[in-house]
Amino acid sequence: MTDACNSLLLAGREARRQLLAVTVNEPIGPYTLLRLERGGLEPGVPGQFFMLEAPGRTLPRPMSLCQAPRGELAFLVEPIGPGTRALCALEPGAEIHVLGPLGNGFDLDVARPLLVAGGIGIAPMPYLASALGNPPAILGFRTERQAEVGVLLPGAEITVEPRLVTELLPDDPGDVLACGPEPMLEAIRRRVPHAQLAWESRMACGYGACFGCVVERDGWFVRLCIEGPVWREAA
Amino acid sequence: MTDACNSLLLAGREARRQLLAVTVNEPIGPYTLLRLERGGLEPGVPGQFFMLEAPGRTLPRPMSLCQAPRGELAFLVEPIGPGTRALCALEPGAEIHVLGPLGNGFDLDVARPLLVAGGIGIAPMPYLASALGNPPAILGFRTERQAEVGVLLPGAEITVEPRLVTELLPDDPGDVLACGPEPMLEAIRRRVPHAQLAWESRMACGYGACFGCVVERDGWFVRLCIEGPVWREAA
Amino acid sequence: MSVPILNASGCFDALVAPDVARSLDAFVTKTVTPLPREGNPPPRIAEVDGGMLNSIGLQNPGIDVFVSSILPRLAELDVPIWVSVGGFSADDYAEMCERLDAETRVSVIELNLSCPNVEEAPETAAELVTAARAATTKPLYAKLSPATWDIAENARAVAAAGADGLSLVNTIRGLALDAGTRRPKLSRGAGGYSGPALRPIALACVDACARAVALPIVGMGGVASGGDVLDLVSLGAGAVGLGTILFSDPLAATRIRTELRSPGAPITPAPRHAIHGFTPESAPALAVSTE
Amino acid sequence: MSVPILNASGCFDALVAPDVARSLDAFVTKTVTPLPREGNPPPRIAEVDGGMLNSIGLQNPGIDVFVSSILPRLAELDVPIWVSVGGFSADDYAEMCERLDAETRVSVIELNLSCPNVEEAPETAAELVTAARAATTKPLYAKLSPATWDIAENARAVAAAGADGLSLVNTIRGLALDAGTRRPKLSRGAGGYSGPALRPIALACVDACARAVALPIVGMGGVASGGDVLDLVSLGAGAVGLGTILFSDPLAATRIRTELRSPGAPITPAPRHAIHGFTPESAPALAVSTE
Ligand SMILES: Cc1cc2nc3c(=O)[nH]c(=O)nc-3n(C[C@H](O)[C@H](O)[C@H](O)COP(=O)(O)OP(=O)(O)OC[C@H]3O[C@@H](n4cnc5c(N)ncnc54)[C@H](O)[C@@H]3O)c2cc1C
Ligand SMILES: Cc1cc2nc3c(=O)[nH]c(=O)nc-3n(C[C@H](O)[C@H](O)[C@H](O)COP(=O)(O)OP(=O)(O)OC[C@H]3O[C@@H](n4cnc5c(N)ncnc54)[C@H](O)[C@@H]3O)c2cc1C
Ligand SMILES: Cc1cc2nc3c(=O)[nH]c(=O)nc-3n(C[C@H](O)[C@H](O)[C@H](O)COP(=O)(O)O)c2cc1C
Ligand SMILES: Cc1cc2nc3c(=O)[nH]c(=O)nc-3n(C[C@H](O)[C@H](O)[C@H](O)COP(=O)(O)O)c2cc1C
Ligand code: FES
Ligand code: FES
Repeated sequence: MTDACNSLLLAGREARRQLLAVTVNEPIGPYTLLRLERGGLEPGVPGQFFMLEAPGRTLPRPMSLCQAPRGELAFLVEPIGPGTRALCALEPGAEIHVLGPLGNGFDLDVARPLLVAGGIGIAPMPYLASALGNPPAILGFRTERQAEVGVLLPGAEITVEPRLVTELLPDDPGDVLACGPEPMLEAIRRRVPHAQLAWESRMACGYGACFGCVVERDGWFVRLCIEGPVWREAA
Repeated sequence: MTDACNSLLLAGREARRQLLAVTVNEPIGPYTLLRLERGGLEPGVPGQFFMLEAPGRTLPRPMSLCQAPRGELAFLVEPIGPGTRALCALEPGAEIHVLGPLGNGFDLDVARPLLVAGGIGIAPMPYLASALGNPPAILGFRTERQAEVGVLLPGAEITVEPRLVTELLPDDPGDVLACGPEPMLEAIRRRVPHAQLAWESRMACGYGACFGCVVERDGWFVRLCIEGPVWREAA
Repeated sequence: MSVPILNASGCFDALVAPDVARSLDAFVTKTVTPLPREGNPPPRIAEVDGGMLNSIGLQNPGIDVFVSSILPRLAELDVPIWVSVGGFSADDYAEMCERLDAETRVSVIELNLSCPNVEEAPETAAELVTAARAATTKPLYAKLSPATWDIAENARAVAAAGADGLSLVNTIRGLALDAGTRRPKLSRGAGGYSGPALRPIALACVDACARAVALPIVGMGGVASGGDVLDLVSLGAGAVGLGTILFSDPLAATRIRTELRSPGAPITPAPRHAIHGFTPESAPALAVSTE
Repeated sequence: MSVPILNASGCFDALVAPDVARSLDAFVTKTVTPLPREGNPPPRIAEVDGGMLNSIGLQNPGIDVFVSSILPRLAELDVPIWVSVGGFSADDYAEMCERLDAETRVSVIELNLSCPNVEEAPETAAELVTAARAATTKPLYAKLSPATWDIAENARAVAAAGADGLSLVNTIRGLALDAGTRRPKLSRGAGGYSGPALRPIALACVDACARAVALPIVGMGGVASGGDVLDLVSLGAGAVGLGTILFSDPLAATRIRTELRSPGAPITPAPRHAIHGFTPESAPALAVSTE
């Protein structure tokens, strides 16, 4: 029955949960592109995320959809701890439970989109770019090796530290859609108040059950998993 | 340093501990013959046992040496729970920590040896048989499939339940050396008071540290791992 | 075998996942307190081997908002509602029970006497139960902490004070450090330890309490499979609560029911007391032994 | 970094493994009681996910045999000897401490106030410490149970009663059933839960006690690696005890020392108090931060 595709209403949207098989799991720079059979799941809106079972761990791990090849769901994973390492170690044929899509994605109704990402923040960009007709993009990385993942976003402008992505922002950046480390998002928010930013926090459930993922908004702790992860700061 | 071969005195005998690689892990009937590189370990006396690291488990598992091929140590494992299943699932090349040899083996100074084993109790017999010049042996199993493991002891007389090994014991059985389930050992003890019997109990450490493996002897609980596992009941 | 399957308080929000709520035999709310609480600052959760730590800090809108705007929406789900209440004095518990006593939509009140993430009330658990008992005629389930030398003693005390049932167990205090910085992973330092690692502790508590008192018991702590349910039931639990497992498997209740229907080894459950709101039929202890 | 590494009481027998004993900075005996105890019938141990349960039941030859025939042989090992004592009344503790007070070969007495496998003494932990304190001038380490709502309170109580140090923590009660029969895996039903799963609980206890009292602390509970030692030390432990890990790796102390020598992230240890018998030099808290 867990192998069946189960549909459930989460925070007013339909999500599905199914045991999906790994098709390919290929390294790209320090990251791994984990491709899974799509099964009955919908790819959802760019910026939405999925909860991926991390073999051997108690909790699943939130991952933004990176690409939606026909019949597959692809995630870009950075191995920084036990859960992501377990995901990067998956062999083709291995099966994991996946729940999603979850949360609020990017608002695609934008006139002059500019994608901005830092480090693993590039994860949602390839899917977002395809939805927006490959708009201009700026990617920042800490190392040359990380920058190799730029191949997932052809034509993107790439910078490696010390130079920061924010230094590459044009004077009139247009509609910025960004994902990356908090300091980067904060900097962008200051420069581009109406930017759409995809935030992160530690999540246990991803669907509003645990109150673990909260971030402060207007003096109250709100659940990033159902009220985010994408926010247009100054709407 | 854990990869080095460490020698330590345990209960008055030398044992060694080393990380050993699996060479072959082949099914025989419902059992698995787990062959490991011998490294710097000594095979010890037949009836002695080793503590094998069971991947993913907190405690190692006690296993009697089954065979001592040149440069290897071979164990016959029956998958009955998480630890033994983990051992049976080991792939060639995988490495596990092994400590031994431990405990008291069989006394090989016997005039007319007769080996008697039930079920997985056959484990120590091949090594014992080679040490004694392949004496007569009687093996009992619960199923035909289990009986397939008889190939490890060519020439042995094999019986499958309902007929029990004890029914095959000759009137003058000579020097019985036996290993098997408790009821079988009890039955043999009644028939052959001076038999050498290899007992089992749950063990956490295998070298006298935990007092978990005790069995009652003369009104006191003694540690089977260092006072056994082999006893000549009526010495 | 069928045994009532509830969620564990604070591990599930029925309003965001109505389908999941309907898969439960009853919904237990996150603990409600007299006043609104914003809870602890993040990070509030950290995974550890075999489980997780949390220090949510009882974030909730307070009893007024709960009764006025949350309870009505919960009622629409048509699932029995258990309200978990927590406070910082006997008066708090009394006040909230009084408020809820009037609410026909509330079938059971669970008294959270054991949250490791908030300061403890000055009174003993028994005194809190006494205060609550005086304020309501609704079934009162006392939720106890495993962090005690002799939980049977606590069980006898709350039973004597008028508790109608027990919810066992809450989390136990745990702490984990970041391997890089050696600083606590949670903003509050320690938090509540839950998940599979808690299971042996929960089983020991349920066993001890089932022997000590004749109250129905909702067993919880690391429940993840039908086998875990059989463990609790065979020790005397009349229902189970799903907590951490719901984070990785929102449909765990349905899966577990399927696992329980599949014929397994017959077991003899300890004499059980039906959970309030469930007839012995709907929680057929006997079915366990006959299967 | 070097921090004294001891074994945890009951997890190692120095007489059967002298090489291992010499790899420890001190040897802690299995708990000795006034009279011989045969312990509990087998099965006494069961592995569970993330740890193990034990109900050995303090099998030991009693204080007379210990002093007359075991202590002399332990002394030959030339490793500092900590004797763990347990009893069933304040008089028991007093009597044994008096016996050991005369033994120059005993460097520290550890008071086991918290074995989950035997009935508890009628007196409080503090009363037992008071009785022991009056009977000896040797350093007294109080070994506390994590099964308490507020361990800091217990720490303050035993400190006030004259304890010189704390050993944290003992096992916590746990139970596991056989999946086939749903009967307990241990003859006694419940047992003491130890191993990795206990680690977050132990860290929370060490943290709470280190903040509450100015006593040296021997930290234990699931320690298996150099990282685990750094966790305990950074929370205020002055030494660590190895328990369950010794069952799978008798040479763990040596391995862990190697791991601690390998340069890792520098950490700032909490202000520590040197463990009795070890100069601050031999337990260089500072080395931790400077490495
Ligand atoms: C909505 C969302 C989408 C995400 N998408 C991706 C993605 O596409 N690809 C990807 O590689 N990662 C993504 N992440 C981050 C990823 O979920 C975490 O890296 C992962 O959960 C870490 O688990 P772990 O066990 O490997 O490491 P852990 O041991 O859990 O963490 C390792 C270190 O990272 C920190 N950390 C853990 N989780 C987070 C987090 N969520 N935010 C900030 N710091 C954290 C921890 O504090 C710790 O210091 C996303 C997170 C969120 C919330
Ligand atoms: C000295 C010695 C030598 C052994 N040699 C071998 C061998 O060569 N090959 C082999 O396959 N097995 C051998 N065993 C038994 C083996 O160690 C156990 O089967 C194993 O530890 C079980 O671990 P597990 O996690 O797979 O199962 P568990 O979950 O630990 O146990 C599964 C079931 O078996 C029971 N059980 C577990 N251990 C024992 C035991 N030691 N005695 C009796 N019942 C037990 C448990 O109570 C449980 O019901 C030996 C045991 C000893 C003490
Ligand atoms: C994130 C989280 C929040 C919790 N909040 C509460 C709460 O508000 N009230 C309460 O009584 N228990 C709370 N608990 C404890 C659970 O109800 C349950 O007792 C405990 O988690 C053990 O069950 P488990 O191991 O299945 O999670 C919480 C547990 C978790 C993990
Ligand atoms: C088999 C076994 C026997 C134990 N016997 C004792 C004992 O006699 N006295 C005592 O104070 N603690 C005893 N303990 C508890 C340990 O000393 C230690 O406090 C506990 O196991 C936690 O450490 P660990 O997780 O590293 O094992 C015992 C533990 C085990 C596993
Ligand atoms: S991750 Fe659980 S509420 Fe957001
Ligand atoms: S197995 Fe530990 S003493 Fe025998």
